[in-house]
Amino acid sequence: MGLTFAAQLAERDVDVRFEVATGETLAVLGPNGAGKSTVLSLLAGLLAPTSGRADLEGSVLFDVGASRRTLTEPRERGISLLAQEALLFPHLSALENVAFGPRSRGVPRTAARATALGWLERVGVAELVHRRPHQLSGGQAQRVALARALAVEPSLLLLDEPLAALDVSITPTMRLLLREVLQGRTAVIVTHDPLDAFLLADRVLVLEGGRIVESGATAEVLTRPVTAFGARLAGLNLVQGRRTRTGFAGGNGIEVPLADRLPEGTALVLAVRPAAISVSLSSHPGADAAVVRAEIDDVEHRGDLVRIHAAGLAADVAPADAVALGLVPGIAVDLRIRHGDATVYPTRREQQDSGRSTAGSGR
Amino acid sequence: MGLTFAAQLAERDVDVRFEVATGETLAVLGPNGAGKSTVLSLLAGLLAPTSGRADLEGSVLFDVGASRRTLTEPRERGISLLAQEALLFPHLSALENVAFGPRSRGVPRTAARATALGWLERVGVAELVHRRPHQLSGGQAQRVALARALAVEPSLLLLDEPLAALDVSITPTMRLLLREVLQGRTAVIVTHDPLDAFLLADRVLVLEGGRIVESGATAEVLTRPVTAFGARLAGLNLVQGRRTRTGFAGGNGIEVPLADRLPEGTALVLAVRPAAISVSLSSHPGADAAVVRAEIDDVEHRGDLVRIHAAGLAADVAPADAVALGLVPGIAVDLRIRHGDATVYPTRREQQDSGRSTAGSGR
Amino acid sequence: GADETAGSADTTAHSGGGSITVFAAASLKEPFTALADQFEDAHPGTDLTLNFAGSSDLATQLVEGAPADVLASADESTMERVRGADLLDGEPVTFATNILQLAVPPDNTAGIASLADAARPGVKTVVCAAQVPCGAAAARLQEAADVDLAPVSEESSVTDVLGKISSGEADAGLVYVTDVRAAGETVLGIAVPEAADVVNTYPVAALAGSQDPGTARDFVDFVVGDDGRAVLEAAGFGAP
Amino acid sequence: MELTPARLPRWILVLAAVGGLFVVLPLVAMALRVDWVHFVPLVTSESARAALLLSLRTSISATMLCVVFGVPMALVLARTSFRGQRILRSLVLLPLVLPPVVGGIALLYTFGRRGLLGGTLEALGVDIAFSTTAVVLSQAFVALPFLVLSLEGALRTVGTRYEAVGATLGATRWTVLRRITLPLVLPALISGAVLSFARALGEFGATLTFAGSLQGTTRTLPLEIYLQRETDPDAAVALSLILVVVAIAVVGAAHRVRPLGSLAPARPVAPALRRAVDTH
Amino acid sequence: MELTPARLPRWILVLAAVGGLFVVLPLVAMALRVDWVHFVPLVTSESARAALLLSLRTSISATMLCVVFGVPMALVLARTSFRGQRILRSLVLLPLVLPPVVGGIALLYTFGRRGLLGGTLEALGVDIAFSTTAVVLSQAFVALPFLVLSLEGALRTVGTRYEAVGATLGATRWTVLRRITLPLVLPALISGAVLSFARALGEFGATLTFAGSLQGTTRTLPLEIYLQRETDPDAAVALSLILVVVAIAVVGAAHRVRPLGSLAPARPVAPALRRAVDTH
Ligand SMILES: Nc1ncnc2c1ncn2[C@@H]1O[C@H](COP(=O)(O)OP(=O)(O)OP(=O)(O)O)[C@@H](O)[C@H]1O
Ligand SMILES: Nc1ncnc2c1ncn2[C@@H]1O[C@H](COP(=O)(O)OP(=O)(O)OP(=O)(O)O)[C@@H](O)[C@H]1O
Ligand SMILES: [Mg+2]
Ligand SMILES: [Mg+2]
Repeated sequence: MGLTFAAQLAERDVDVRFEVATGETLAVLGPNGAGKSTVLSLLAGLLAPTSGRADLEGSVLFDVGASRRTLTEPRERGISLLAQEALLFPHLSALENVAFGPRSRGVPRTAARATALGWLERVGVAELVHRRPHQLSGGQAQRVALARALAVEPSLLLLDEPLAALDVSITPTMRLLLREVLQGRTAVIVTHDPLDAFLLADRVLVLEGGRIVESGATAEVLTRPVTAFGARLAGLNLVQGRRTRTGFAGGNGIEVPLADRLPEGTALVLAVRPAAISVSLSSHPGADAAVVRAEIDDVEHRGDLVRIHAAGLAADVAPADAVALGLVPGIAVDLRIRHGDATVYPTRREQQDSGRSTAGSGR
Repeated sequence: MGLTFAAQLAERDVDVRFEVATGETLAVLGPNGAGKSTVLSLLAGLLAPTSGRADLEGSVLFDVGASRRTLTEPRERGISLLAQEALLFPHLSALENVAFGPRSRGVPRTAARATALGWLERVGVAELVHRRPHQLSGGQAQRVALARALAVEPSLLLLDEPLAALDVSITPTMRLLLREVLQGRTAVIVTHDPLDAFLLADRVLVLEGGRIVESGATAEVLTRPVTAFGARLAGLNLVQGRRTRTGFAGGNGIEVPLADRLPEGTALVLAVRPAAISVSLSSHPGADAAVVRAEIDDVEHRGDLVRIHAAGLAADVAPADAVALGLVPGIAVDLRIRHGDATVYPTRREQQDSGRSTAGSGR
Repeated sequence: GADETAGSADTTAHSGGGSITVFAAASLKEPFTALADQFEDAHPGTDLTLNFAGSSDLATQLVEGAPADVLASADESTMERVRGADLLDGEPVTFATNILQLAVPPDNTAGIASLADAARPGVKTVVCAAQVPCGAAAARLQEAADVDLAPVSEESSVTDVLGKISSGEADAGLVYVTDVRAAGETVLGIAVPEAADVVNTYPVAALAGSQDPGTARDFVDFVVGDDGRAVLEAAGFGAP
Repeated sequence: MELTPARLPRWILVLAAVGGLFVVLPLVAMALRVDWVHFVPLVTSESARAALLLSLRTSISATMLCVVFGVPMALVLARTSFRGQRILRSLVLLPLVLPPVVGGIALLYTFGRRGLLGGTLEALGVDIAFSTTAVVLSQAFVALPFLVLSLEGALRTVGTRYEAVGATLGATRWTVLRRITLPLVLPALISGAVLSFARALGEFGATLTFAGSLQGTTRTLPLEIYLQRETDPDAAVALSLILVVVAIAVVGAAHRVRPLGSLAPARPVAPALRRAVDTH
Repeated sequence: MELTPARLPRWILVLAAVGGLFVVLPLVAMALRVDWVHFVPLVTSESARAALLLSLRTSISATMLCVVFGVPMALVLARTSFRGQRILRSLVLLPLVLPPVVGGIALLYTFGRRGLLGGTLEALGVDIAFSTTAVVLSQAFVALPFLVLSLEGALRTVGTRYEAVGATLGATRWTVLRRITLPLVLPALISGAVLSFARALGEFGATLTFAGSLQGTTRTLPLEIYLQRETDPDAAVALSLILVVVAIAVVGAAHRVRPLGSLAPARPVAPALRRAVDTH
């Protein structure tokens, strides 16, 4: 049961297939234009696929093929969508916006308003109940929209960047709220923030160009990414390479001995945290570390640390060290990675090909 | 010269006054509904203040008072605004949207288009030039809007959450682009991301409820915040307290000896990073550390670390330690802060009162 | 239909006061309103409803089944159309005549004194279009007087001709005597001698579909009779 | 306070002023010609009063008919697509282009005793022609396009995004229509209804042909004006002023309705509501 | 493919069908009465052809006048605020409510020889009465409200946000108007112009009163129809069908214009443009 989804949308070049178990939360990540919002629209019934089929808890959401064309109406899908644009009804107050869902599902007016007020309080804008959408700031509108999506208690909850536009003082609270709400609820959430994925999702799906490029349990994908995008998400350096006779040989010259039994030539990736790379003007490779020599491409000052970009790697050094070493773009440095800090693993091709993950088991 | 701004807007309860030197970038931060976008709208000429005056490089933007009412028209202000909503012209292609500014300022059609194409390439959507706004994804639209705002080369650049809705794979590139663009340009940028402030801004202004509550050089505000919001921004724990005879006494019981000569009773704050607080089931206060005993309010799993909330403080511990100690909400623990890790400083009342910072000197 | 007439014939016997609808040409509004009042006074309990419109409108309405008892038309061709549709109860009777007159604005700036003056180049003359009765009459008058008017406009009704003249827009126009009289001081009438040969006749008839044929015939008689003659003469209509 | 973002070029104002004069001057010229001494007795005469009352009654009924049938028509034109929709939209415009007299003839051909539906209606015992019903039908016939077209345009402009949101929140088609679509286009609906009312109020040719001109039953104010003009053009103009005044009053009242109440101040949450939440 | 988000309740469709029939049936009834044997000679008669040509010429001129003056008027009503604006908006509606004949009288009182502007015009050597110009003026007078009102509504719906963005990008008032405001309301402008054209094409009463009726100069098709009706109502109905066909053709053509070109496929960047960038 749960959700099974497989759909193609030719005009946006999207072809995605996945499953979500009942009670599970799936995070969908990916670059702009990857097709994340498109997938949610297909689920919610705002777009019709070129072909494909989706079922939620045993009932068909859509089933479109050469000879058949079943499209359940949005309101009968039991799905609530927080779209990327807030799209609050301009003629209704914040309270009426949030009460709209419950009232549409038959809750009497007073009870629906009470529910709405409760949700507005939970997202922290209870004092704005009687404002119209055009009198709200961007973040306030986003919160009201979130409350509206949550107030309907659907079988499947779809959230498109629910925490975008929110300020730092409220996002932790909102994350906690979402975690509570998502408890035991089937949900798909789109986000650009890996922390959201970490805190809210059981599984992660990475889209790129309308196709799934990575998927799996959140911790797995975010600690052992196999794509550049996944690595960016996880804040890791990723080096593509191959199994040689002695171990791993990366594209940028890094070599790390390995003890596994993988056949020579297997495609591997090496992941390492920027803080685990030490930068020096020159160093001697020891038995326990790999060293790459490269020119610095860029130096980024990030408040309490300095990030050095070289050889496709990012390394974090203390500001004092950066000044002491005179790290500026153009000079050659040694980047040193202790073998113990590097994680090497296969690129899991089989998973990318199927684009299909095993159903999770609820949180 | 540069920008001086002082305005009240009664209906939104906003009263703000600040200055930006020529070539300087000011970051405006603050909770949702604080009045950040309102300030930008006042500057751009989309809103008229109840009273106040602003000058840019010696020419009046507005001057509204009991007896006078000067409001320069938006197009004559030499200000370009990236608003919080992309608001791309729906009837023009991405290219024409970006070329609109240059063409309005008299650049011939072909040259304007070339400029526009250049900017679209820089924000990474060159392949979408002929799409209409409704055919763009949320992040793609945001990038086109950014290109449109940058293409006009104004005397003052206003950016309202320029990096919102962008994916992790592009934000670093966009930050670099903005850093380049802001080089030597007078700019005000609104953001919810302290990293943007760190990387892009010379000075920071924190708004709350339509008033300035903190302001100063970026590093100063983000390493020595005096408000809860500032501390959230900086990722620091902030403890409000007072100077006692022996040192600092915090509201939650923390005591730290001080060597300064501040008078007893002075309002002080103590800042400490979550990673610098160690958590144990019980510990003995040493001479070099302060200990607070408290029940755990919440435990957050954040991938490679676990964040413990107790006594109004957040402490980060390794997942293995959290499991070993059995850290769950409700149990009592000792939070230990080494004196050396804590920074104690006055709350800088004088600055909050004036709400006025000294002009910076360009980067 | 015909059998309807038969069926309603015996209702006449005991109709002391019925109610009938009279369809009359718009130009008959004044005299017929007065006539209706007099008829109602003379036949207590009788109720008369008047429907005024252009003669051809009335014909169309009747042919399409409008319920009416009497038709008073401003020209014979209209009456013929109704008769052709087999809607008349008996023969139409002429109850009035009318002749054309030259109408000019009160100040007569163009100095018009005769039909020939109206044909001078530079004089703005308006007449009715040949399709409407007054236009047909005007054409015949021009023939009779051997004058060839070059009108700036061929209007669709007398009222439109009159409007052009009273507003001073046109210098002269051909309208009926009765219209000049009804217009009062807003236009000046100039008699055209040849007009006496071009007489327009107004027929009236009871209608076959009448619910109250007795009263309908009574009213026709009333219009044709002395009372009717007096009222119509006062309005400027000639005797048949 | 929001600014008028870009004021208009000056020559736009000049053109607008010329256009305004073109409409206003004839009205002024009319008012100047009115013989005010005879004005009051004229407009309070029994026939004038009867005609005005009839006009108001029928125009209001016609406007209601236009709303009842025009709103669904606009919805169908704007929200569905089917073969022949383009032609249907053109057809709806036609009462506008037909000279009203011809419109009246067409109505007679349809609803008259010898018309297309005449037999059916007679069998049902309904006799429409030359009754007040006929007046309402003529007015509705000529006024319907105004409502349909202005509403359809607004429906297209508003788009379907909010309706889609409503549907994902579980609203039925009817709820979406009632609580989202119609409120969003309410300003256009009102102005469409005002247009229809104005057109119905001024309707003359179709009424004369289809309904006749019987005092108190079918002789509306425009017909009364037409008849007056036969004998006394100045009186007709004076009567027209009444129409003008009525129209101004109705239009003014309609624009006073602020459908979105967008500027209403924020009210505090009602106490009853607070309690409902607390006991939740 | 985007879905129709919430299809319409069934009874809405029923009401729409009834409304549609109400408009279409009279047209069908008309078509049924046409004597097709005599149709062709009738509609190709010289007078009919002259009337049709004159109608097209004058209606197009009147529509152009409406656009030239109506667009500025709509802009002023929608984008500025001044004392008396409410009343002005009502006044613009009035040509709609005035029976056309009275409108013609009002025009006579204004532009006629003895009218308000008569002296001025005579001094300028302009003689409007009984000329084709008078026909165009009458048509523009009755058609102007359609353009102004439908455009004003669209301008208000579109709002000023995009104009504000344009202004901050440095566009002058005129650029904002030309490149943002007008393109955004182009669909409404086109449908307003179509409405005006249709109204001008069907205009009858004001023309008759103000301009007169002379073949080739002032006798437009509606006037020709009216005259035909005096002798042969069925011929008048047949002529009306021509009006109907012309109107359908114009409306159909106008709706074919896809102003936003929204469904145009994305084209690759023109090579010339690419080069311009490369040498930058
Ligand atoms: N209405 C549309 N017509 C055609 N193409 C569209 C339309 N909307 C989006 N697209 C395209 O489809 C692709 C997927 O868009 P989608 O909105 O799903 O991206 P996304 O992953 O949500 O991106 P973002 O992170 O920017 O929100 C993009 O390349 C986009 O340009
Ligand atoms: N049109 C309006 N009318 C009245 N009040 C408004 C309007 N727009 C915004 N406000 C209110 O003014 C205050 C400031 O809004 P503003 O948009 O400047 O906030 P902001 O700091 O940009 O917030 P965010 O981070 O959510 O974008 C808020 O309390 C908001 O509710
Ligand atoms: Mg998206
Ligand atoms: Mg904002």
